[in-house]
Amino acid sequence: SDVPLIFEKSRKGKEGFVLTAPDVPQVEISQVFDEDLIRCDLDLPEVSEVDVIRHYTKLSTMNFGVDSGFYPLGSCTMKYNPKINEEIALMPEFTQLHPYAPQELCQGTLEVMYHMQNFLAEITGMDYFTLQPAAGAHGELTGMFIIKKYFEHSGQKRTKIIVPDSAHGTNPASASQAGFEVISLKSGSDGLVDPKALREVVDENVAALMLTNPNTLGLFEKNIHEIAEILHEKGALLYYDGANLNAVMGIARPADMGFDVVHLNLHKTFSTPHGGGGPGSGPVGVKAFLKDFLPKPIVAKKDDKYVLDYNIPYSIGKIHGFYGNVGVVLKAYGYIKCLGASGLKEASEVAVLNANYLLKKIKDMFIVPEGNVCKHEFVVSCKNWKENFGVRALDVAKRLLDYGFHPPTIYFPLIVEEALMIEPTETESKDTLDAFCDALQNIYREAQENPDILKSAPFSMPVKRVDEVKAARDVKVIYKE
Amino acid sequence: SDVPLIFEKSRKGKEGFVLTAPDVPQVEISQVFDEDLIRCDLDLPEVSEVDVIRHYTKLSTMNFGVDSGFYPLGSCTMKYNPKINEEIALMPEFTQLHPYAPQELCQGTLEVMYHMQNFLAEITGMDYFTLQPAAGAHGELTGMFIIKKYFEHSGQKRTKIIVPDSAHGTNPASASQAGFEVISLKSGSDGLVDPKALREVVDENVAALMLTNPNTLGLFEKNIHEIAEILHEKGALLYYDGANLNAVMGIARPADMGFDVVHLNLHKTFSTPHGGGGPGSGPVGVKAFLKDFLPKPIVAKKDDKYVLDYNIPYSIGKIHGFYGNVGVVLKAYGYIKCLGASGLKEASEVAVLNANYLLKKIKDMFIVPEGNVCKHEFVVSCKNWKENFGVRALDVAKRLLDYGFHPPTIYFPLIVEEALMIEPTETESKDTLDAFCDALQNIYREAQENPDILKSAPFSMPVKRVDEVKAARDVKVIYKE
Amino acid sequence: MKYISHAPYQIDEMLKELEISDVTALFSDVPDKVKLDRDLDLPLPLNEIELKREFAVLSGKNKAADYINFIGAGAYDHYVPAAVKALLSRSEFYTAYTPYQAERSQGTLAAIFEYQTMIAKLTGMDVANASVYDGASSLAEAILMACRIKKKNKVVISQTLHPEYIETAQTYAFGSGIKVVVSPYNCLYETDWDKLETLIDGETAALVVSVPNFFGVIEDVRRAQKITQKKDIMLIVAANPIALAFLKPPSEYGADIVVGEGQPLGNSLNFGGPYLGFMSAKAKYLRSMPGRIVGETIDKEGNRAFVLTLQAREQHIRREKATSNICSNEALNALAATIYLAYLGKEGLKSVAYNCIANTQYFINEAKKYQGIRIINSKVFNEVAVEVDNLEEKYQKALNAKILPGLKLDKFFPEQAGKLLVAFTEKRTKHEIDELLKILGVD
Amino acid sequence: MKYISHAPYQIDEMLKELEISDVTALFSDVPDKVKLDRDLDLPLPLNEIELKREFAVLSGKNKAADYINFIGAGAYDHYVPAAVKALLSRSEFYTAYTPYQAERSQGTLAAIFEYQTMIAKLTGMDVANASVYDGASSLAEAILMACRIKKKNKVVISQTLHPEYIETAQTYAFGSGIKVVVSPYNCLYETDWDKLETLIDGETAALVVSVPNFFGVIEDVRRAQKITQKKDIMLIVAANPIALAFLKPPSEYGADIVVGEGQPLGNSLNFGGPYLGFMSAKAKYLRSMPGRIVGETIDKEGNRAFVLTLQAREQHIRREKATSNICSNEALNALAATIYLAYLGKEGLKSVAYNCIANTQYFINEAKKYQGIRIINSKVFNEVAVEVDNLEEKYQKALNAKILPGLKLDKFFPEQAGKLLVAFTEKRTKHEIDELLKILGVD
Repeated sequence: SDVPLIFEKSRKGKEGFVLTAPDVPQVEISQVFDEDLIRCDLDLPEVSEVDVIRHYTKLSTMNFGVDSGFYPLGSCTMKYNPKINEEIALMPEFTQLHPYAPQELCQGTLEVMYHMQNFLAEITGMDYFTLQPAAGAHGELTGMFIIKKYFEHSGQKRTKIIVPDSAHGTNPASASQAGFEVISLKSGSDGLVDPKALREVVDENVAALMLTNPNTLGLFEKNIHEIAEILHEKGALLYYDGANLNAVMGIARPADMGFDVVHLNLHKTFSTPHGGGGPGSGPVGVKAFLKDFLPKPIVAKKDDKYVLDYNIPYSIGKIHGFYGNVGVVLKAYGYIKCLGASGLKEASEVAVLNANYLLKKIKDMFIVPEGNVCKHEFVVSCKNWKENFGVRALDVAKRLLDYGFHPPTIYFPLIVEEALMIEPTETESKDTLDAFCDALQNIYREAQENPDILKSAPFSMPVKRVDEVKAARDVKVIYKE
Repeated sequence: SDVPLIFEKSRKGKEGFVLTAPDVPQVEISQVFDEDLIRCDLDLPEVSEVDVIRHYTKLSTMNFGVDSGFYPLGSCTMKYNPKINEEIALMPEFTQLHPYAPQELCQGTLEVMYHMQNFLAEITGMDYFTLQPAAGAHGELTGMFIIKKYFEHSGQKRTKIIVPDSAHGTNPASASQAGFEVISLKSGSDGLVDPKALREVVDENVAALMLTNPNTLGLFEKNIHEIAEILHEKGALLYYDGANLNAVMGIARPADMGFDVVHLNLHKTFSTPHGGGGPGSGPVGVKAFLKDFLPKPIVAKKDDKYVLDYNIPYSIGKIHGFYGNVGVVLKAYGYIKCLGASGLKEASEVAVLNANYLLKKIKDMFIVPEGNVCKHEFVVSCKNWKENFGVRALDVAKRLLDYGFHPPTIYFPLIVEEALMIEPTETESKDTLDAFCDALQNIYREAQENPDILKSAPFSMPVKRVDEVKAARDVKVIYKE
Repeated sequence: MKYISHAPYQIDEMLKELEISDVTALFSDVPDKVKLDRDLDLPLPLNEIELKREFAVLSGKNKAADYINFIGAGAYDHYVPAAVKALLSRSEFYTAYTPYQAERSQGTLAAIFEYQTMIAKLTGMDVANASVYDGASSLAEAILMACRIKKKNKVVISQTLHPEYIETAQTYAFGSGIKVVVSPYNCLYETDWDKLETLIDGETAALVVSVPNFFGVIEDVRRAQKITQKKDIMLIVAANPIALAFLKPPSEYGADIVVGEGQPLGNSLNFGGPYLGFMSAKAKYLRSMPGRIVGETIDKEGNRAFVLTLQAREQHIRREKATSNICSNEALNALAATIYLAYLGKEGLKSVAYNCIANTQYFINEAKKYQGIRIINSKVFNEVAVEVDNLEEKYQKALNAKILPGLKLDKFFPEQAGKLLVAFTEKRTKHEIDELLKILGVD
Repeated sequence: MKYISHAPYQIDEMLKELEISDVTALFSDVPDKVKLDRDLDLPLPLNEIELKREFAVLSGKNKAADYINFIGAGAYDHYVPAAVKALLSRSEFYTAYTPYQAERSQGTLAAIFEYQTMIAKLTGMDVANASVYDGASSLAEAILMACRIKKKNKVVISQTLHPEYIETAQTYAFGSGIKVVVSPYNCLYETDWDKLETLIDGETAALVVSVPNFFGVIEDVRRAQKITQKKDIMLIVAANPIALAFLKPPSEYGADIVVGEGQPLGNSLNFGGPYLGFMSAKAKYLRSMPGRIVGETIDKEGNRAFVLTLQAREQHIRREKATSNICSNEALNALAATIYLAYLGKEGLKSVAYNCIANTQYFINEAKKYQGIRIINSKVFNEVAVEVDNLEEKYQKALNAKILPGLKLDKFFPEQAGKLLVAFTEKRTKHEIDELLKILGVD
């Protein structure tokens, strides 16, 4: 049946949350605003509290989160979100704090922010951090602005950013949005950046190379030192996309690999929930020579007090109102405090163990483009499924839904045909991994015996397979009666 | 598939919430306890936090609450539970309060309790209230103890309690548990207590009549004044089972009807959620002459301070540790404060309107034993369904599940064959009532055309129809591997 | 606020359907004589914002909630993990009624089945019920149950039980005509077993003891076992479920029924409730138990499913002949206990109990260094009675330092004036205990 | 705490399956050169109890959270209803990722579709996106969008916009090589329209104004309409969504793009984030919008369903040619706004706005009675600038009374020293406003 919408529950005159008149004298709206500026009609739903509760409770049951089950969405690090971090972030002393309240009355939150800047610096090896970016892509953009400003300040005109063809789409988009020209770098046959190919494109016009390490194939860029040298020799910088930091916490640090700017995704590596599409948080760290270009303010400590420091000489300015997604930072802070150095390292180790175990168990069913080891995630290709059974990665994904799992990322990275990108994360148990293998094996059998099952899947979801083409063709983005 | 159990997810050595050693010196357990008293093995699940979260989240999806949909469980007053009341009851200043903390440091909670005693007194017309009983049946028991003690104190030996045959099973059970002999009173042909029949059984051995008004058929005992006179003339008391107070708030008060003792169900009338079987709260109110028999303590006000008053000369003692389900009382307090006198009256009026509307719309499908008007709930009989289509009230109930509704109470009251007892409550919308009618009409059609659908129902639930007989025969009440 | 879900025009439609012009027509069967001829005298309705504002004021008056808490005495300031609270907030659980319709209530039913199992395992017993109101009433119900089973009218109960449990048992017993004989404690806060034995006679159904007892002491419960065996009476044990992480399950010393307060298992203090009473017993007594019981069965397709069972014991079937009048129990609190026990599991529960013990022993050992305080019996779990010089003055001093130093024992035992019952959960720190010691120990 | 879900023996099994003895073997591809040869220097791990204890201390340092709050300036202390918070805690919502798999994400998708609809209705525009990061970045994105559409490189923005919005826009513009020209405000805190008009030239893509403006003033936006029509440039309006309950939707005075901060709609203050930026536009600009967009479609059986659509605009498809790099947005905050708008609905939103207006006008009217304070422009919604004699001293006096009296305007405008921007939400009471007046008004 149709997915319900609140508008259809609206009944003229019904009331939910309506305030009574205040205890101050009544006013006439027409005496406050110009008649010409007053609205005639407000078309919003008219429903009761119980209507609202039931409608959105119902919608929630048509959704799937990490708490619902395994969510191996590659590159998204859908690890379990500890409940204690939700609890602390919802303490009224944090949620009720106005961003412009006097700083001396906001010392709790400022202290957390200050420590977080330092924790992230220690974890990545970078020197300074800003917590202002609200998401990973926002962090990338911030990083690009910093790089741009840095070169502008130093009188260099560098117009190009190199991005490997295996990179997230946000990388080229961020570079482009910062006004750079994007040079795509073809990956080597081993799925890694080929230093030779890189050397050929790096010149004095190149501002930076954007790289994630391990890369989107789940492979560690083992030539990272050489890569850094190639760039730095030409005066270019190395940018770290932190999407995959979950593989190397406490094991290898971007700064030590030679990166100059990094962004992290607190909603991936540091376990803050993603909220169905946000809020995220994408702090950016830089080496010391870039400190003066950070967005303002950052949190500093002066005479035992935590203060917002706006004194950043060549700051790119602001990239967000106020100070970014502080509520998300609180949760990540809780996470880091509970894990500590040993816990973070163990998280990365087990994330890598889980990925390798899963790869080993399922690889015979797929084409595995890049060998048999990986870091925290890996990519397999369903090309053989397509050729042999006529089913696509999309069909495998949809059928996995019927088995109670969220599917992996599909069709990414673009360099792998019919890709399934699988990231189990460290919080999943062997039992879950084994059950996922069993499901894939069943689906593999179904693909051989009755591929139509896959093509018609899913069967057990709140809706059957949706028509994406129609959505883009007969565009309807708001409700009309 | 099998309903999952946490025990099956246990893996030896897995850990969830395990504390590290404290910051005080270590101790040897064997040096604290006698060796002979020390436990060898503790057999509890070994699971991780994510296992726990997913398991119980999954179990929750196999449940149905008021927030999930219409829940017209007769006699249970499953009205919507406003979220604000959950929020206030969970404020740490209330949840973290120790019951033996010095009273002057617990004035917030004591103030709420004091006001609640008075609010309930005003709503029922009674003179004094105790909040100690933890549930409706517990309130009944408390009321019976009070009545017993009262007569004992006044030197009267009254051994019998009269209970109409339409009463809740808790009534006779409570009377019996308090050591009374239970006299069942047959209802008149109009479903009401027949004053003549009553007069015949009331004598000097009768301690009280237990009555709910409106009664379990949803009918107002219109002879209530005469009934009270009959009892009082013989020195007996009248006990009010508050299960159905939702019909008459602000309209008619038990005290004014002649009742001497009442219990209320905060989890019914005053909108506190029932928690899948509790906690409830069953405050008991009495007329002034019974005040000295209340359980102790009650909350009193002395010199602007709220105090626990243990000075109740002939108190029955305690019927619960501490002061009862205070957390539930907080929620009911919030409810009463938000509704006020006008809101409570409107709640009762709309509850009665909803019941009558629903009765009118569906009565043609059923046998309606007691006419066409009701108060907040009504009873219909599926006897005609049984005779004509071979389906029972149970089958109708199970089939309603497939239509997304919680079924009404079935097979109660006992005096109506194949009873469906329907209580819509005031918080349900006309749209919901109409949808429920439509579902019943569909089911009625199905009963005619294909009764097996009903007998095999439900189809869309997490489990198919369960075998209750097997459960009672092959008793298995704990999990064994 | 009001929570009516009709639009005004829909109410008109409904009235029209009923062929009446006003809802008051539906109350014509209420005699004028009993009709209320005025509005209820209640405060004016508040909206949510106003209610929150009122509760902000009220909460500020509950100052004790912010104090460092050393009071136990039957309600313990254990830590409630965030995961427990998060799961309890699932509305499918908390807004449901008793699981009468099994097919739509497998969540509650499976959880209660798990609860029964965990309580049985923790206490070592064969079976458990779905919970009763609280610790005090579970003890009262157990006494009625024992008297039913033994067809006798008397129980002997050690005075070392929680005084409010004894009071509650006496109230219930008064109803049922049962005699509750209380056997006094000795100077070590232990049961005087020899004296107790003399109180048992041919009318006695059961002996009631507790582990640990109200004074925190772990008594030599093997004496209880010997007595009950010798006298052929039942043994009822009231136990602290956290203590059972290290203490022998009562089954191993002959308990027939085990009861107790489940609050320590994942339930907040809540000024005394809602809590939950647990109850487990030997298998042969299953059908004599009060309260709901969930049983395993299969559905139509043979899959495992759960259902309320043995309802023939209950009031809605057997009415005045039921084993108890209990109907609502404390399902949500039992769910909290279930999730708590699952989440902590074997090692977690032991770790919590260990932290309690270590903190308590630290206090006991450090107390020796102070002249002003004396420990009477240190064979305790998480709570100990201590004699304090100038108690009143120090009690006030502790309050001034935002510390609740414990329960003054004279609240229940006038003869114990000057003594304080001090409890230590895993939430207390060395620093907090040191502060307490300084206040109590130094004159 | 750690959140690993294996039993130790299972890790051994996995290592065995991988034919390695130790997990470090899986890191052999990490060159020694970049391997960290020490432990990270982080505080020792805490358990939940310890973390809570730390946060109890930290929360105590956020004293401002308990103060009576008259600060607005882009973040408003509106009431967040309990129902909104309860629904947001549904883990199916908050622990999900972006709804890539439509069949398993209809909850998020349907809610965002509702959100888009409500934002479109509130602003009067044809279409809306699924949210961007916040008000400031939504304005910045709108400027880039307008320049894309107009293929021009300059925008003119009134200085009456929130200074941090302007700063953010300038940063974004710096990246894209766009010129942001700021047109000054006048002594009434209004846009100097004549001056502004002179700043528009052939390179200008759009004019940016806000309603109400940063100083709380409702400007005569019809002037903006006239100018943009005359100059054939686009009109971008930044609006306060609560104010729109009574104010004409920007569509009615010719807005092409409407943006704003969605925080007032059911989102807590959170020290500045997470908030959400909303963005709506004329239908013809739909394909130029940044961010996610949810569209209606049907499933295989013809039933209505929802899906992320128009992804061809987005970075994961178009890479460097995308309309924006945005990926994560603020879905959960948008859900809060959706639930808030549904729950309040037409009458509820108006009632909140009305309470804000009435409180503000009360302050303005009462202020006249005091010598020490002067209102500069009272044509405002819920916020007003006020000149206060001896501001510094009174500001401190207010803090001492646990009142946050407003934002000192010299934070952003040095020339405005001595002025205070004071905001009034529906949460404020007459009593609180009277207190504020007494402190500010009396020397």
